[in-house]
Amino acid sequence: MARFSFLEWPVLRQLRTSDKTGRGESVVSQQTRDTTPRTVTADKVVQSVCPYCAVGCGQKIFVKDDKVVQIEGDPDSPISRGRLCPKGAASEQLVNAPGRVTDVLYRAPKAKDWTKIDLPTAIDMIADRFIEARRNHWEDFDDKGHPLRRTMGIASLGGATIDNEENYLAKKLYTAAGAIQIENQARI
Amino acid sequence: MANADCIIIQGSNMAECHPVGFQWVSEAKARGARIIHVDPRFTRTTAIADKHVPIRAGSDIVLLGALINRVLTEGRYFDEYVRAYTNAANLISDDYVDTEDLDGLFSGFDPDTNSYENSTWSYQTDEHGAPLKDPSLKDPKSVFQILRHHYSRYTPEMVEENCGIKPADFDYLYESVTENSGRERTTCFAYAVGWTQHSLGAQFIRTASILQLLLGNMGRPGGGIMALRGHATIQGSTDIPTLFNLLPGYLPMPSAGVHDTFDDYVAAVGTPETHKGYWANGRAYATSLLKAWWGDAATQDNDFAFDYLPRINGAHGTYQTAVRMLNDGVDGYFLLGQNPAVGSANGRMQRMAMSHLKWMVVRDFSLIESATWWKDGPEIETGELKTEDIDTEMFFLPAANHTEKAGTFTQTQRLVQWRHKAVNPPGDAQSELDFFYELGQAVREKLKDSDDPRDRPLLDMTWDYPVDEEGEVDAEAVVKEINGYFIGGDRDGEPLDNFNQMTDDGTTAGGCWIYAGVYAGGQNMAARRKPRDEQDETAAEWAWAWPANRRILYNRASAAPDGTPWSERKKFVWWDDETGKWTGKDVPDFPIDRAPAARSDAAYGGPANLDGDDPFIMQADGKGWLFAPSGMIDGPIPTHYEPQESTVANPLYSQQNSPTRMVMRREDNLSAPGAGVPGSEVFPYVFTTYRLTEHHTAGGMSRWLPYLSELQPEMFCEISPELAAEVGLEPYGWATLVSPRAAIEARVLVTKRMTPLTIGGKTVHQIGLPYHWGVGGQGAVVEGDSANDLLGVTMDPNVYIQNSKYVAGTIMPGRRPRGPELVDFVEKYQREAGLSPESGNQQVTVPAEDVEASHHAGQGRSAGGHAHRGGDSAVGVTPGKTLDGGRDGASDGDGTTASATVDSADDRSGRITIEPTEATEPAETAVSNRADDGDPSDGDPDHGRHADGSAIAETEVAEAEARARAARDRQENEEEDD
Amino acid sequence: MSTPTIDDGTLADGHWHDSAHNRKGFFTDTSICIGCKACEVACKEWNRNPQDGTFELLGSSYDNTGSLGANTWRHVAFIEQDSERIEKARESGRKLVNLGMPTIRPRTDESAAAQPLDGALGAAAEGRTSAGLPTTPDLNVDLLAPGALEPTDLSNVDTTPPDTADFRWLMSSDVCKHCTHAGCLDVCPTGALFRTEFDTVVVQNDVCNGCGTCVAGCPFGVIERRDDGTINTPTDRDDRKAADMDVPNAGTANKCTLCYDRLVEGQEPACAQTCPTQSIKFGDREDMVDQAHDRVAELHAKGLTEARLYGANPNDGVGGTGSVFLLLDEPEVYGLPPDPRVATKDLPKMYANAGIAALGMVAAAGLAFLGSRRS
Amino acid sequence: MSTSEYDSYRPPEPEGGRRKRRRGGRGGPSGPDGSGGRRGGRGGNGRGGGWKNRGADGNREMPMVEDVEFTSYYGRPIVKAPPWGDEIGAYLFLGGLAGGSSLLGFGAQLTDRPGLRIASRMTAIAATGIGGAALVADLGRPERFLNMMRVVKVSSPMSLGTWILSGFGVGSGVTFAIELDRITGEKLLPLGPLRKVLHAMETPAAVESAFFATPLAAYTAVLLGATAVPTWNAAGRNGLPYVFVSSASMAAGGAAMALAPVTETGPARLFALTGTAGEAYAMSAMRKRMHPAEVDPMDDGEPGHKLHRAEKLLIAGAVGAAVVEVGARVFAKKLGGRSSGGSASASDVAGAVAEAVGSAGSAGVAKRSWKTRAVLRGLSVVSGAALAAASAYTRFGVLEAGIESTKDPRHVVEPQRARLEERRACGITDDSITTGR
Repeated sequence: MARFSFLEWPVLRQLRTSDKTGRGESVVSQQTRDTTPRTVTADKVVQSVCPYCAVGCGQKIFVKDDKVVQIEGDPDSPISRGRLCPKGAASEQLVNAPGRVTDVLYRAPKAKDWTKIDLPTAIDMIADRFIEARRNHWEDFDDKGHPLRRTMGIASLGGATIDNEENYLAKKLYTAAGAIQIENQARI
Repeated sequence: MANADCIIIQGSNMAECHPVGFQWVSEAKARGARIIHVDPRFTRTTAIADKHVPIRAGSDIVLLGALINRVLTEGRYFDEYVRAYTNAANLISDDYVDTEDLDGLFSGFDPDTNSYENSTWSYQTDEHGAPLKDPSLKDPKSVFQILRHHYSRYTPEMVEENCGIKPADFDYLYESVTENSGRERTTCFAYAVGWTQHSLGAQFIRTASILQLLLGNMGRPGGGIMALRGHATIQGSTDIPTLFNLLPGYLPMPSAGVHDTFDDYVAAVGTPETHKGYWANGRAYATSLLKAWWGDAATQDNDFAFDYLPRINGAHGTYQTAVRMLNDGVDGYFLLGQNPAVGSANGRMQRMAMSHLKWMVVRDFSLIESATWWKDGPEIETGELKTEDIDTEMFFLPAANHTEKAGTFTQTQRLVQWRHKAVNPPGDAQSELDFFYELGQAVREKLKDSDDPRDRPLLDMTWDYPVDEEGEVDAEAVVKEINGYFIGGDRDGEPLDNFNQMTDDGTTAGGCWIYAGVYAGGQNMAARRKPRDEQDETAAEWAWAWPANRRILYNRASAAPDGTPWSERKKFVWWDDETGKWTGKDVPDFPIDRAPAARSDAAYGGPANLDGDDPFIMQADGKGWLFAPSGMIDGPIPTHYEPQESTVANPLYSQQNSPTRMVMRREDNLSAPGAGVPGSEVFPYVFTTYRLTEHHTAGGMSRWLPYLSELQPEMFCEISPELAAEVGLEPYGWATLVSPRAAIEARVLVTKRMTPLTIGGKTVHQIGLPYHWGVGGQGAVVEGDSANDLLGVTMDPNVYIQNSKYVAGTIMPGRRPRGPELVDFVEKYQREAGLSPESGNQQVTVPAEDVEASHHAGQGRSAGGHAHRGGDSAVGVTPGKTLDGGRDGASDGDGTTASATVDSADDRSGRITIEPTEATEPAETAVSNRADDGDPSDGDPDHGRHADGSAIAETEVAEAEARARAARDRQENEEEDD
Repeated sequence: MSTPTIDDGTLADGHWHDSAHNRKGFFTDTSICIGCKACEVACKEWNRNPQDGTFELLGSSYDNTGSLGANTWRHVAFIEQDSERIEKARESGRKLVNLGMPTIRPRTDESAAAQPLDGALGAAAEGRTSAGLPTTPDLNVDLLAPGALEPTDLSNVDTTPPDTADFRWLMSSDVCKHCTHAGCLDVCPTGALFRTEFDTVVVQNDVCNGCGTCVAGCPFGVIERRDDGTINTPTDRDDRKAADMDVPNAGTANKCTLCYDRLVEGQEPACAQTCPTQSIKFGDREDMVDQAHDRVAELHAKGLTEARLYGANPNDGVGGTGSVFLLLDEPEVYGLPPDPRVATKDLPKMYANAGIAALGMVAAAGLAFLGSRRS
Repeated sequence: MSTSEYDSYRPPEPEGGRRKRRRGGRGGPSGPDGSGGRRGGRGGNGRGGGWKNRGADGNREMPMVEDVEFTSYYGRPIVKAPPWGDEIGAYLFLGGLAGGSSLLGFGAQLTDRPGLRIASRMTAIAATGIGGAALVADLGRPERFLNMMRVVKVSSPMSLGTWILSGFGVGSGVTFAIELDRITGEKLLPLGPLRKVLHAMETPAAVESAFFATPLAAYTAVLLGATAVPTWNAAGRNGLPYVFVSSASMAAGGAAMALAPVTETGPARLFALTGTAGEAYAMSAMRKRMHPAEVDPMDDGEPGHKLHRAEKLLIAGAVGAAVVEVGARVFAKKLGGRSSGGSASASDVAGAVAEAVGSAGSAGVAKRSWKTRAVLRGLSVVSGAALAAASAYTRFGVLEAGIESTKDPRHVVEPQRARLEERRACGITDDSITTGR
């Protein structure tokens, strides 16, 4: 009720319309009349897949101003028919989680807390350590002289919500680097 | 699944873990199917099942074995199916000796390595290598008779005694299963981690497969065994694995001393000489992978850079790696959306292991427990670790979530689905794709001037992915590489259409052969989104399924040997005489024009030699395996052993636990002594862990969300009223739970949903524990003690999945002690039970003469592998697990027998010799020492063999589900029409 | 009225005279609910409702949100029962059937007058006003119309219950009933609550001033004012704190809108869309009631006489509900009132009493002055 | 459900628990201390269990009702209490007081009792103002209180009440302004020529306010009655309006007794006495007609205390008022009566006001009557206050009893079950919300 217009005073509308008891259309506010769901006002809708379990339910991601405003089941999906479980239904909160951290954090040895660093620095530091760890624990042959050509200095544990492409690149890089202790949620 | 007439959900809490998948069960039920839930707990799945059969955790093989026994003795098996499509008639080696005759051991057991030499499990063959058969099924050496003998003591009485299942319930189950099998009807099994997370996990699934094959329920609509998996792309992450023993497409990682040359390697993967099925083209798949990775550096001359691949020589799984960390053998650790501090068994061991690292990278959305263990972990509280003493450098890199990157997930039915990117990642968040790309760039840049040959693989690697204007790697370019493309020729650079186009001469590249076709014609097939109501029931134009967009595997079995449908009701794929082709409601998973009567003379030779009635086309012999001559580490037929820490004596054999299970003898991984051994009474109850609908695994994606947290806010344990009365627990009060490893606290939920079972005249109380909570972490809405801390690490030897469904422990009212007192508290229990690293970890408990007999039987045939090998998962149906070695002469004879499985060849030698810290630390430090004392070898599992089966448990049969999809659409349409 | 299917008898109070929409409603079939709570989450997510409570176990099986309220507009109840209780439920359901409750086909015996209506068809047009207490209709409607049920008399059906379990776990997703005669709507003094063109009942949060009358007006305890001074879910444990969240529409009454904002665009309510097992069905209320009748008949035919409908009767105290439920036990087991009545039904009588009382007061005052007239 | 066999595992109620009292707490059982008692089990176990013990009345145990089978969802409330606190209790009281006072004021005007008139009108406007403010304060969004005027809804007693209160407020406000103007010697208010107009409005305004006065006193009963709150609804259907108007009479009479000179408050006393009689009768009649489960909250706990206190005060006040009335009549001479007091003038008014606050009396009063006057005046003040307090306790008691009645589902389920069974017994089987088909 931004501005009061006398003619729109619901008491008068009560008299005007058939809704004498004031329980129906006569009491509707302008805001109610303007009701539009955010699924309609979204800039775009993107088809996606739920990140939780392996059923692979289809999701529709509604985006407005480069922000995810709504995630709901994709009725087109033959797998899920638009349905989602509570976790899937909470995906929007996952995406816009208040507890989400978006800074790169670093904790030096013995330090008591995190410090913020920038991403390129972090990657550079990790690359240095990657190379060093790789060399430190390199193994050329086993005790019988069979070639190993590997490093034991690097291990990795990946989640099973990592994309195939990501797993592919990771495995490729690790393998090329000779790192073999690569594991996955699939075994946990 | 919606087509099933009876659904047995066992070892899975489907309604809770896969609510959306459960709609098909609901649908089947609505159509009149009978739903039976076999589970220790009455869960939300049980709530809408027709029947709950409470079972003691870990006794599933007894139950299933008893069903098999009764099916066989009462002749209720599907005779025609069994004869035609399984290896029931095959004759097994004369040297084979069953567990029935060796008190729990199969022939071929080597007490030195605690492993089997499996040559005695092989088929008898004629001089051409063709297997011998006895069509009458009477020969005592036939698989059929071996099976009968093996399960003859698995009786309803045994079931009552060991599983705690009442005879009436067993009868109900038996009648339900048998009445709903055959030509007209089908029964479906569904399982999840309730089976896999056992030291016998793979064998649980095998038992169900055998039953389903006997009942003729494999490859048919509404039949099969359905795996229910817990993560968005857990299927994908074994297809394109980040697993130590696999390369993409289930190609094995080469093993030192076994796959030293490319030829050795290819021979192990599969050749036309060893295979009828598609694995025969192994060389092309491997070559294409190497070409994809090393491009021009991979040439015919250098065996396509095969030597660039590192070699494995034992188990390098996460628990072995943790032990290595404790021994300071690992410098750096990447955690990609994983939270082992909460999610892995024996969480304390994981956290202590992290404290030994030099550096660690955690990529996640929020500061999970595994990122903050050094400041607020449980060990900080107990004083076992001090923040200022921890040298580990920590990197936390914010990850992009599923809406902030494009890419594919592969869901549980092998469907590869593309996700479009919706928004940009906030702040410094980036995708794994970008991270690894940039890390690779940085590493290559730093090494670019290196002339060290060790750096060649990194420098020669193809790593030139296009980036978009925001600097992000184009995921579609990666998909294209995974799919594969032509090199040279007139189609140079064009994507492959299918894996049949792969060559072994370097003219094709392809990162994962089974995914070939996902980018066919340059179209991102995974991104297809034709609405379900605009296409037929198979929904073939929704995304893309591997292999070759085939939605359903082995559907040839849905027709009788002569090609006609088994019945009108269960009609699915059949032979059309007029066109001379297979046809039906789905793409036939069979050579399209191979007539039912076609016969091939050759036992092998690739797909061209499949007989017209060999439906299981990825199996080496095209048959369903009732008896697995290869592929299983722990026996060709599932046998009941008690779980680690079981308080019940094995009623069948002297062999209490699986003799081949992988144990970790460590001070920080103590086990309860086991049934009958003094000290076992200290831990009288059974803990079994599970998930809740409202949370996701270790909680990283749920405990930070208020909407989910409020639904299940606190860690609790579920106990029966009887146990509550016995121990004096108050509903919704606190309880402390103690296992041989740790003590946690939880709220008490007293419920009749937990039923005490009577096992061997004694009451066994089971306690349910959800495992979603953790201590520490930053910003979590709810926290609580982690159930996984209670777990010990004992693993299935086939797949290295730990046993988390059966833990011995005790419970008492009240909260646990805090701080250092907690350590004392746990130690008090350990002392009381007299635990040592040996407790409960005795591998072999049968009389010496049986061991000798078994060992002897194996040695008798140590000269050769099985004639019949290759093959794939003994479990039955999934392509991809063909790694079983058994090549003639492949073994280098290092002490194990020649035909040992590929990776077991070196297991002991490779195990510790390369440990950097050889020295045994004296056990002088009281507390922190527990993590890393003892000989490093103690830490490693007793046999670090690598098995091919890593994916067995996780990549199980999915055909029924896919088929269900078809049916469900039909149903859907009908509903909409109403 | 443009919706000929809606009969006067079931016409909701405040029905729009020119609405082009049929009355919408839910049918919540609790017999197939798996208690996953997706509805709760999807509802909160869509409506941006704050999380409820203080993150503690409430001691009610897996139910930790307690009940419907200002923030929780879908609430899943969990009820654990033993065989004794199951038998009782089955028995009470059987009695209910034998009572010849509404929507049963005319029985051969006695009074057609006692014969109630098929809710699906709408009540007979026997002049019941929308506000008045429905009287026993003397109808003779054609109950064989589409949607009417086949088997009527259970005495002839074999209702031997199948495998009576010795235990069961009931789950049920509760929601606002969107009553035909809605107490909250009636008593709202501001017009914040209104009957929509879909014949649902919705609060306009820009109008509501939080007087709280509607809270008392609801016989189902659904609507609630969003602040922490009223009914705060859980207990008062010191170790539990509610998380900070934005609280939109604070201080105003809140309840399920049946996703009014989605309905206007022809979309399905969030809870119904997400429900994995279709325990929550959404559609024209008439269809929902039909489905409910079919379903309960189906269960009865299997011998599951514990099944019963809740809210499908246009003659009940609230004139039938927009959200119809299939329950497997007495309503109070689920926290539902067994015989709710819209309180405003008593208004005429109360106003009359108040009038008399007021006159009495005037008289008393007059007499008081007369009585103390100074001589 | 609520399988009570687990109840035996519940811990005992902790001593003096640390639980805060919550309005309408949706308390389920549980809590760290396991408090909350047993769930609503069978055999009336739900009674007194659960949240009930969470109330301020602590651990008081209720008698068991063995024959009633009663189930509930973990003893959780079925209906919700409105978020109404003491402000609303105060408003119920003040609304009645204002209405009654307005009537007295009008009567006093007509019968020329300036002291009574002024006191009543002042009381009325003060009560209206404070009551209105309380009403606004209790809103969730007080800034939107004007939205109450958006509609006129017959179905909403609150809506009608708003209009009644507004109408009442106008008349009351005008009469107040006139009185204020008089007290200030017609000087303070800068009215100018409007003063005449204002004073001409006195009678119309008084009539107007008197017209709305009794609805104002009565509608709150309907407001409470037209809810799903079991005790209120039952009360509303069984005579709560009578209780409330009686209570209003009592309050107004009592207030006037306390504020106006004894000589003028004869009508107030009679009014109050009628009120007490009315309330006592209506209340007991009402209770008799209600279902026991609906009455219980009025007997138990804090609301019960309040209502019992109200009863005691009512009796005491009534006796006091009667004594004063008798005394006033007996000692009419001594008191001087109004005949000597002359008509209303500003100074008299001032005297009356002074007397009202119990000062030792005003000039021109005979010395020998001083003692009598003081005693009667004192008694009048005390008993008037007692009556007003009785009224206030009644209002608070009824309000809180209602809120209390929402907390235990027993108060909802048992009466509803009873009436359902009753109807079924009468052969009415078609109006249940639960249907077998």
